[in-house]
Amino acid sequence: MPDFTPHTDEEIEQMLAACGLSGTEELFTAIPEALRLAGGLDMADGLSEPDVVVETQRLAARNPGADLICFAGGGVYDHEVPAAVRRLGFRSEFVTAYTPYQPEVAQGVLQMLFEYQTLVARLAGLAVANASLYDGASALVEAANLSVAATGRKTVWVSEGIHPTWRSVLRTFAQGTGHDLKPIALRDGVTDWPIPADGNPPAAVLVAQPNHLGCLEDVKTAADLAHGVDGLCVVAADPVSAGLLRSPGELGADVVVGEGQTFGTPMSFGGPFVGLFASSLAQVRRLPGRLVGETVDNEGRRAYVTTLRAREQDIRREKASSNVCTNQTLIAVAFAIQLSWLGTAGLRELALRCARGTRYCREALLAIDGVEPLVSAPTLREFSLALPVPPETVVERLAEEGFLAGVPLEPGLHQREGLAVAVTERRTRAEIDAFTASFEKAVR
Amino acid sequence: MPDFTPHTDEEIEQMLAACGLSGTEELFTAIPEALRLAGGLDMADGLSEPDVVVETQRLAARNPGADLICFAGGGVYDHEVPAAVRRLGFRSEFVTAYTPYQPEVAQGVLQMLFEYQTLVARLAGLAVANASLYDGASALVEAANLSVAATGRKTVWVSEGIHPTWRSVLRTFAQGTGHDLKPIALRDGVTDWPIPADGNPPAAVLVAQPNHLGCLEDVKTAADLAHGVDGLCVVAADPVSAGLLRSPGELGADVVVGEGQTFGTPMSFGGPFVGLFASSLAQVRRLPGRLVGETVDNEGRRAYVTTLRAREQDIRREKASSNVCTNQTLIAVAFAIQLSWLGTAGLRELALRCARGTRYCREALLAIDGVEPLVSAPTLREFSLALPVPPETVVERLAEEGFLAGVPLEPGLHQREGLAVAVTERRTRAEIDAFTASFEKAVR
Amino acid sequence: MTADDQTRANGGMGATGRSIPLMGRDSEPTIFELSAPGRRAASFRTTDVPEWPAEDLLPAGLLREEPLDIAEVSERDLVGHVTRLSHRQYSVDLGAYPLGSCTMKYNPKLCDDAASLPGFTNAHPATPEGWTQGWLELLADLDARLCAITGMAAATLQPPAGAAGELTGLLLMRAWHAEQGGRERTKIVIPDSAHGTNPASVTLGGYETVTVPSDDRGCVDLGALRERLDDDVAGIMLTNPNTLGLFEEDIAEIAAATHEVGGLLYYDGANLNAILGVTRPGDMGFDIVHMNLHKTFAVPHGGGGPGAGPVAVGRRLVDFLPGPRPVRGDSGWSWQTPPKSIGRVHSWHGNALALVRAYSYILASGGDGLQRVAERAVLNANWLRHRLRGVYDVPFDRPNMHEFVASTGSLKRSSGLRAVDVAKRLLEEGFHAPTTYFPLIVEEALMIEPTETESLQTLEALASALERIAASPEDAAAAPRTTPVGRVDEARAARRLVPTFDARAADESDRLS
Amino acid sequence: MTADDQTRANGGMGATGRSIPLMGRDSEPTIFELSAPGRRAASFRTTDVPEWPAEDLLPAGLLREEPLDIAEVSERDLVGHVTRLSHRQYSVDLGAYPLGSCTMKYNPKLCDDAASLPGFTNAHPATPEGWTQGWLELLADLDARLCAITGMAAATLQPPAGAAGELTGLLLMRAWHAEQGGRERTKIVIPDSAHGTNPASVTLGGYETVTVPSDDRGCVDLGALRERLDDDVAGIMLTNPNTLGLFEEDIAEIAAATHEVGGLLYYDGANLNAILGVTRPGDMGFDIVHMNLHKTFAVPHGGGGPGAGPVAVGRRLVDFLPGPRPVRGDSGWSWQTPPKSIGRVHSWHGNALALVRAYSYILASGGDGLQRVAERAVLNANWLRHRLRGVYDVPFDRPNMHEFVASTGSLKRSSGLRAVDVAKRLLEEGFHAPTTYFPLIVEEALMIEPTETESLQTLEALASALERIAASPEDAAAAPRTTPVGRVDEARAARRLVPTFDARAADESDRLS
Ligand SMILES: Cc1ncc(COP(=O)(O)O)c(C=O)c1O
Ligand SMILES: Cc1ncc(COP(=O)(O)O)c(C=O)c1O
Repeated sequence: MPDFTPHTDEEIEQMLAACGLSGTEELFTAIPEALRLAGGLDMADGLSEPDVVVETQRLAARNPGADLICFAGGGVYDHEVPAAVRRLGFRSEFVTAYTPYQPEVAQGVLQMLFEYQTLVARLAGLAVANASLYDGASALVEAANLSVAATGRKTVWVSEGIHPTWRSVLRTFAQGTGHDLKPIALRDGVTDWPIPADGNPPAAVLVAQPNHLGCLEDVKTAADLAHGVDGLCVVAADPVSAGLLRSPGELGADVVVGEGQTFGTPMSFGGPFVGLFASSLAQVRRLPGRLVGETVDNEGRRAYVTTLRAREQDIRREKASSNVCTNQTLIAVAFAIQLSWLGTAGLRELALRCARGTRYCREALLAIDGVEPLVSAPTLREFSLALPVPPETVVERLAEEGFLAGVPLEPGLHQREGLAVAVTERRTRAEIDAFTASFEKAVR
Repeated sequence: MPDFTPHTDEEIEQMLAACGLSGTEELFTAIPEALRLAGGLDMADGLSEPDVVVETQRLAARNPGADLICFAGGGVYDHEVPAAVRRLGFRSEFVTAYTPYQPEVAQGVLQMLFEYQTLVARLAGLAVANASLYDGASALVEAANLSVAATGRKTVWVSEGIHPTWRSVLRTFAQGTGHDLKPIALRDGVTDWPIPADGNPPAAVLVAQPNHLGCLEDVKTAADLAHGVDGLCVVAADPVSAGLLRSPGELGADVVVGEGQTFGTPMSFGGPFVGLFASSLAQVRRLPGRLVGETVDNEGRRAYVTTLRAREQDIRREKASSNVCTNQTLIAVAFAIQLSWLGTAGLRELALRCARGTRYCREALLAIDGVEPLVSAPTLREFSLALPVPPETVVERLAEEGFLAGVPLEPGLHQREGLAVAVTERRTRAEIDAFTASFEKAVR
Repeated sequence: MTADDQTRANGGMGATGRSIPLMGRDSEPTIFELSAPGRRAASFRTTDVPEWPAEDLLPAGLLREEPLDIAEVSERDLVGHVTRLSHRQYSVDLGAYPLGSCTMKYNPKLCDDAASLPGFTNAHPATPEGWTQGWLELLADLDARLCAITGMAAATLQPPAGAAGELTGLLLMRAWHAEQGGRERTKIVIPDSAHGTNPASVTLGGYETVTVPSDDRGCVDLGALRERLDDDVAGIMLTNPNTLGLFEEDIAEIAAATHEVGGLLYYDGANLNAILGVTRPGDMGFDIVHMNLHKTFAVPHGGGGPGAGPVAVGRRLVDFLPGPRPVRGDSGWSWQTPPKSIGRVHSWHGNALALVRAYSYILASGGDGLQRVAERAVLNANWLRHRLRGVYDVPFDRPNMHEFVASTGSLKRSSGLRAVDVAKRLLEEGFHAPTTYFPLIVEEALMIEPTETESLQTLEALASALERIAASPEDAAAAPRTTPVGRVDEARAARRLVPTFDARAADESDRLS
Repeated sequence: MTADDQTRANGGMGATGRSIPLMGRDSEPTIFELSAPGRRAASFRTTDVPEWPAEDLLPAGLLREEPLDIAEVSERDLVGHVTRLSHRQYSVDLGAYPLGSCTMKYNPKLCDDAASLPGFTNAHPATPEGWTQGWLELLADLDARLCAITGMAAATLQPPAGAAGELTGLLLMRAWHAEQGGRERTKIVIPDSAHGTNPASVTLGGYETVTVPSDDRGCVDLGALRERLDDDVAGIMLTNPNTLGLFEEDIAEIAAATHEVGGLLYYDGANLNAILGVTRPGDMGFDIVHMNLHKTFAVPHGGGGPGAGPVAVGRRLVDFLPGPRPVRGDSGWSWQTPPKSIGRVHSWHGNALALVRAYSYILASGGDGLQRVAERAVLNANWLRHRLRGVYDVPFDRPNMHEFVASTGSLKRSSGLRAVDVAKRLLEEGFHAPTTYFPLIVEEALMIEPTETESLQTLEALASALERIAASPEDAAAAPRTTPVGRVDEARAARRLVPTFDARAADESDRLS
C-alpha cells in the first residue's frame, strides 16, 4: 500500500506525452501480447507499513529459538555486538551505496575495505586479503579453485575436520569444476595426514583450525605436507582463535579462509555473513573477488580504489577464475569496525574468555554420568561430547529448558553420536551451571 | 568499566609533565584540602557495556505497562512512528550537535528547524513559530509570560479545560512571576466564558482545543472575548486536530502552544517531548526561545541562522522574558520529519482515523450498562465517561486484561468520577471490540 | 544554479526543488520545494473501523475547508532531503567540539541503546505505578546517585534543562524563605561572569539580580560580596568552577557569609564535569544544585536539546521539592508528592528517556569512571592552556579546571584578529569553534573546553590549528571557506526577518510590524 | 598537511593520525594511524568464569608470543573515524544513482526494521525447526511469491548473490542433462551483450561459452543463434530485457529453438525490475531463473553486498534444487532436501536477513505495487531517453524498458568527450555516474537506469546536468572537483600495489612478486 514510486497522475501524463505515448500499456509494446500477464500478478495488494510490521513481528515471534541461551557453534557464534558497531555499520551511506566503481565518491566504503583487508591479512598472517566473499564455505571453494589454477592439478585433499556443510558446498561446486576431492579422515579429533594411496599430487591440502569438533589441528604439518608435494596449504581458520594462536600464515599456510560472522554480525539464521580470504602475495593475481589498493588522487592526496581489476569477471569473462560480483561489503565493514572496537587487547581477551568458558563448561558437562569426551585433542571454544542418548533428543529437551545445547555431529563419521558445544564470552558461570543441571536431566 | 576517556598512562605522564605537574592530584590544588572527597565517590565501580545492557533490560522488563494496548491520552498519544522517521531523526549529526551557534557548520539543524517553524506556524495558522520549547506545559507558561509582558497586566484567565497537570505547572511558575491566575470553569464539557466578577482585565485568555475532556471548544468566542478587553488569546491546541479543524490562528488566537509528542515521538513515559509555540508577527520580539531565520552567505547562497538573538537570555540576561537555553531541537526535528512523511493528505487522514476510532469506541463503551457520557460536547479523538466504579479501579482491572484504559479525571472537578479515553489511528476495530468486552466486565 | 534560482525558474507544476547531495556543495531546497501535489509517503494500519466521513463526525462549522498544506513528498525524497541536510551539520561524532561551558563530550552509544528499549519508550506516563515499577526504580536510583555525586539529600528529576532547574531552585528558595517567615527577601546575588540563564531565571523567580564583580584572580570578590550580603538577599547563584574555568577557592567563606545573612546557596551545575568524584557542592556548602545531564552525564545535545536539569537539595529543602517523586514502600515503588511541594515543574516525569541515558552512563562509568572523567577533563584543559599560552592571551593564567578562557585581545590590537575570526577559521580547519565572547568580563574571549573524551592527538591537532590561525591573521576575513556555506549574514536575517518558508513569499514590507 | 605528511612528521609514540572531519575536506587517517598503545574501547560481560591463564588452557606451542596488533582506539575515535568516512561516501540515500543494470532504487526503511527484529537476528541457523517455524514459514512464503512473480514452480533461496545463482542454475542444468543421459553437453550460448558473470559462471559450471552476436536491433540475432544450437548445447543464458534495456521480442522463437535441441533456458534476473507484473520468465519459456533481490526487491547494496540470488525453476527441475528447503507437513514446517538435489550451495539457508528485507518489500508492495514498479521504472527510462536523444547518441533508439544505453561516440569524435568524462563530471554535479563501457558492444557506453523511485524533478535535474556536461566538454579533464578526492590514479594502484596498511610500510620492491 505505501507507494514507493513518486509519480503523481499529472506527472505520468506529462511524461507519457513527452515520450509520444498515450498510456502506460504502450510502454510495453515490445512485449508480445501473448506473453503479457492478463490480470497482473496472482498476489494480494500491498500492505501498509504498520500492517507489514504486524505480519513480520508475527513471524519473528514464531521463532522462540531466538531466545534460547546459545551453546551452539558450528561456524556461527553468539558474540556480543556493541551498540557503537551496530550503529556505525548501519549508517545509510554504507548500507545504500553500490560497489565502489567511482572511487571519487566512494572513499568511505573503499577505506573501510582497505582497513578490513589489513585486518584480515593480519589475522591470517598473510600479505593480502580480498574485499570479502559470500561466507566461509564459498571462500573455501574459491581457495580450492585458486589452488587448482595455481598448480594446474585437479586433486584436492580435504580434511574431514572441515565443517560438514562446508564440505558439502565444496562437493556441490566440484560438480562444475570437476575437482577431485579426497577426504582425509580424522583420528582422535585431528586430521590423520597420510598421503592418500592414489599417487596424484594435490593442488592443495584443506584443513580447518580449529576443526568442527573444536579440536586444534597441527597446521604446520599440513603446510609441510602440501609444500612437500608442491601444493598449497589452505586453512579454514576461526578468526577469534587469532587472539591466542599463532596465525596460519606464520605456520606455512598459503591461503587462509574463514567465516567472519564472529565479528560484528548476529547469528541471523545463517546469513548474511562474510567470507574471509587471505593469501600470500604470490597468489594475488589469482585472488577471487574485489581488491582495494591505496593510491593518490590528482592532487597527491591519499585515495583508495579497487585494483587489479583485470582478474575480475566483468573484464576477464569466461577466463576469470571466479564469478563473484556482488559480495558482502557491508558485513565486512561491520567486521572491521567490531575488530577495531575490540582492539589488540580486546581480541586476546575475547579469545581467552571463550577458552575459559569452554574449559569450565566442558569440565562441568563431563562430570555428568554417561557424558564422555568424543575425542581428546585440545580445544579452544568448542568441544565434542559422546552422549548416552541421541544428540537431537538432547537438543530438543534442552530447548524446552531454554538452551540451545549445541550442534549434533554428522552421524556415522565419528563412530559414536556426538554433540559439539560452543561457549562464547557471553556465557556466564550462572548460565553454564544452569545449562549443566538441565543437561544432566536431559541425558538421563 | 568501559573507559570513555582515551588517555594512556604514558600520555598522562607526558601531559602532566607539559603542565609542570607530577601527579593527577596536583591538577586539583585549587580545591581546598578540606573539601576534597577522601575516598572518591560512594558508588560502585563501572559496569561493562554488556552488564549495563543486562541491567537496563531488567528495568525495562519491569514495565509491563509498556505492552498494554493504549487508550490513554491526556496530551500523550500512541501514534505510529514509521521506520524512516526513526532512522532519520536519529542520525548522529543531529543527535550529537550543539545549539547551532556557528551557522556555517550547522545548516542541517538550522534548516530542519526552519522547516519545523514553518510547519508549526501552518498548524497554528499564525505567522511565526519558535524553534521549540520543553513541552506543551512549559510553552503555555511562556505564553502567559509573553501575554503579561505584552499587555503590562498580571491577570490571566485559565480555562479548566486545560489539562490539570498543565495548570498545575502554570501555578508553580506563577509563584515566581506573581501572575494572578483566574480559573474559568467548564459547563457541560466546554469553557463557560463569563468575564470574572473581579474587574481586572486579563493579559490573556488561555483555552485548550480540544480540552482535556476531549471536547471541542469555541475558540472564536474566546478570542473575541480576549480581544474585547485588549488581551491576547492563547490556545493550547492538539496539533493532530489541525488535520480536520480550522486553525486557532484563523479563529483569532494570538498565540498557539501545543504538545508535539504526537508527531514522531513515542510516549516515552512523558518525555522528552517538544513544546510548540507560534504567535502572530506582532509578538515576534517577545517570542521565547530560539528563532531561526533565512538569510544568505557571503556568496549569496541561501543559508539559515538563529536570529533576533537580542531577545535571548544570554544577551538580555535579567531583562529577558524567558530563561530558555537548551530546548528540544532533536524532538522538533523528528516532528518535522514525521509531519513531512504524513504530508497534506496524511495529516488529514490521520486526524480522520482518530476521529472515526473515537466515535466507534465511544459508541461501543456507551452501550455498556452504567457507562454514561460525562459531558455532551463534540469530541475529536478523546472522550470522557462517567463510570459506576472509580476510574482508577477500572484502569487497574483493564490493565490485567492487557489494556491501558484511559486517564482518570481530576476528582471533584466534574461532579462525577470520570475517565478520559483516547483512540488513535493505531487502534483496530478488533482491539476496540476486545477492549469493550473487557470494559464491560471491569465496570460490573 | 542555486535553489533560489531554481525556484524562480520553475514555472510548472509540482516540486520546485531538485535533490542533489552535498558533494556538489549546493544548497538543499526546503521540503516544501520538493513537494508535488498528490505525492505521498504515509500509509496507515488496516483497522476495519467504519469509514465515516468527516462531516458525520464533527460539526461543520469547525471543519477546515481545504486540507492543511504540509508538503507532498515520497519517502525517498524525504530520506534524501534529511540525509543531505545531515551532511551539512557538524557534530561530536564528526569531530572535536571545544565549546566552553557546553561540555561537548562524546556520548557512548550504549546509552542510545538503553534509551531505545521498548519497555521504556512505549510506556504512557499515566500508566499506573504497579505497571511501571522498572521506571520508578530507575528514577529513584538515578536520584540517589545524583545525590551521592553532589552530596545532597534528595532530588527532583522533573526539570527538562538547566535553566528550568535554576528556576525550580529559585522557587524552592522562595518557598523555604516563606516558611521561615520574616520580611520578604528580594535579591539574588550573581557574579558578573555568570551565564545568562542565571539572571533570567532570577527575574522569572520574582527576584532582583545583584551582581558581584570578579576579582583579579577571576573569582568572586569576597569583599564585594560581603558588601552585598544583607537580609534582603534570598541567596546566591554560583557555578564552581566558574565560567572562567577557575575553582572558587573561597567557597567555604562565601557559603558561611551567605548562610550568615540567612541566604541559600545555589549551585549552577553546568561545570560539574570538572569535579566529579573530587569534591561535591554539598560539601562546599551549597543548598540547591542543578545538574545538566546533557553536559556532565552524556545526554547528547541533540542540536540544542533535549537535555535534563535535575535539582538536588540539602535536607532542609527536601519537603519543598516538586512532585510526585518515586518512593519505596512495602508493595514496591509509588509516586508521592512532598508535603510542602512547590508543585509540578513538568507535566509528567521530566525528560524521562534522557534520564535513562544519564543513568546508563553513570552505571557504566561507576564511581571510578566518573572520577577519571574529571581528572582527564582537567588534564586536557590544562595541557591545552599550556600549549597556547604563548600564542593567545590567557587573562587568568593559572591552573584551571575543565576549561579556560583565552583571548585575542593582544592579537586584535597587533593584527586585527578577533575571537570571531578564530572561530570561523577553526571551522574551516575541521574543528568546531570554542565559545566566543563569553564570559562577558573577558574581551574577545575564547572559552575552550576540550572535554575528557578527546585524545592527546586531537588536542595536538587543535593546538596546531590555533597556532596556524594566530600566525596568519590575514586569512581570517575570508573564512570559513570549506564549510557547507560561507560566512552567514546574520544582520540581514534580523533585518529582513524570514522565520518561515511562507514568509519568503510574502511581501517584505509586511514582514515586520 | 595531509595524513601522509603527518604520519611522516610524527616521531613520537602513539597515534599518528589526527581526527578532523570531512568539512575540512582533508583525508581521513586509517584506524591504524589513530591507534595508541593502551587505548581501548571494548568491555566484556561479567561472567564469574574462573580466570585461568592462557598457558593453562592451551598447549604452549600453539600460542602466539605477542598479542596480534589490531589497533588501539577509544570508542570516541572509532565513532569519529567511521562517521567521517561515511561522509566521504555517496549513496542512494544521498541522491540519484542511475547505474545501469544495478537498479539502485530507494530501499524503504520499513525493510530495515523487519530485518532487525530479534526473532530473526538472534536465531542460530542450527536451531531445531520446531523452534524456528516463523523463519521457515517466511522462507516458504517468499519462495512461493518469487515463483508467482517469475512463473516458475519452486525456488532455492540459498544463493547469496546473482552470480552464485547463475552457477547454481548451471549445475542444475548439468544434473538435469546427466539424468536425461546421452552424450555430455559441453556448451552454453550467451549473447555478446551479457554481463561478465555469465561467461565466468559458465566456466565454473564446467561448460564452454559460445557467444551469439546481437543484431542491429540490439537483440539476439536469431539466425546466428540457430547456427549455434546443436546437441552439444546444454542451454542458453539470457537477460530479458537485455543489457541494452531492450526486450528480446523473439524470445518465444529463441525458447522454441533452444528446447528443440534439448537445451534449457536460463534467465539472468538482473533486469526483472522492468517486467514485474507485466510478463514472466516462465511464460517466456525459461526453465531456470535467478533473481537479484538486491536489485529488484529492495535489498540495499551495502557498498557491494550482501545481496541474495534465489533460483526458481520449472516443474521438471524441482527435484534437483539445492536443499534443504522448507516443506509444510502435518506438524508444521520442516527442512527437506529434494530427492535428486545437486547439494548445498550455501552453508546455511542463504543470506537470510536479506531475504527478510525482500519479503517485507514484497508484502508492502503487493501485486499492484510491483506492477507499478515496472511501469514507472520503464516510464522514467523512456522519458530520460527522449530528453537526451538529441544530446548523446542513443545507438538503439527505440522504446526501451527500465534502462537505455547512450554513447558519447559522436561527442568523442567532435570534442573528445568520453564516457568516463561524463561520469566524472556527473559526480561533481552531485549525481552518481551511470554504468560506463558496458555493454561491451557499444562504444563509449553510458548505461542509464534511473529506477522507479526517482521523481520527475530529479530526472529533470539529471537531464540538465547531462546536457550541461555535453555542452562544456572542456570542463571534463579537471573533473571531478567537488568530490572528497579528485580523479583517482587507478594505474598507480595496480602498478605499486598497496593492498594493506602494512604494505605501505614495506619496501616497495618487495610488494609484487
Ligand atoms: C554555566 C551555565 N549555566 C546554565 C546553563 C543553562 O543550562 P541549559 O542550557 O540546560 O538550560 C548553561 C548552558 O549552556 C551553562 O553553560
Ligand atoms: C546483468 C547482470 N547479470 C548478473 C549480475 C550478477 O549479479 P550479482 O552481482 O548479484 O552476483 C549482474 C550484477 O551486477 C547483472 O547486472
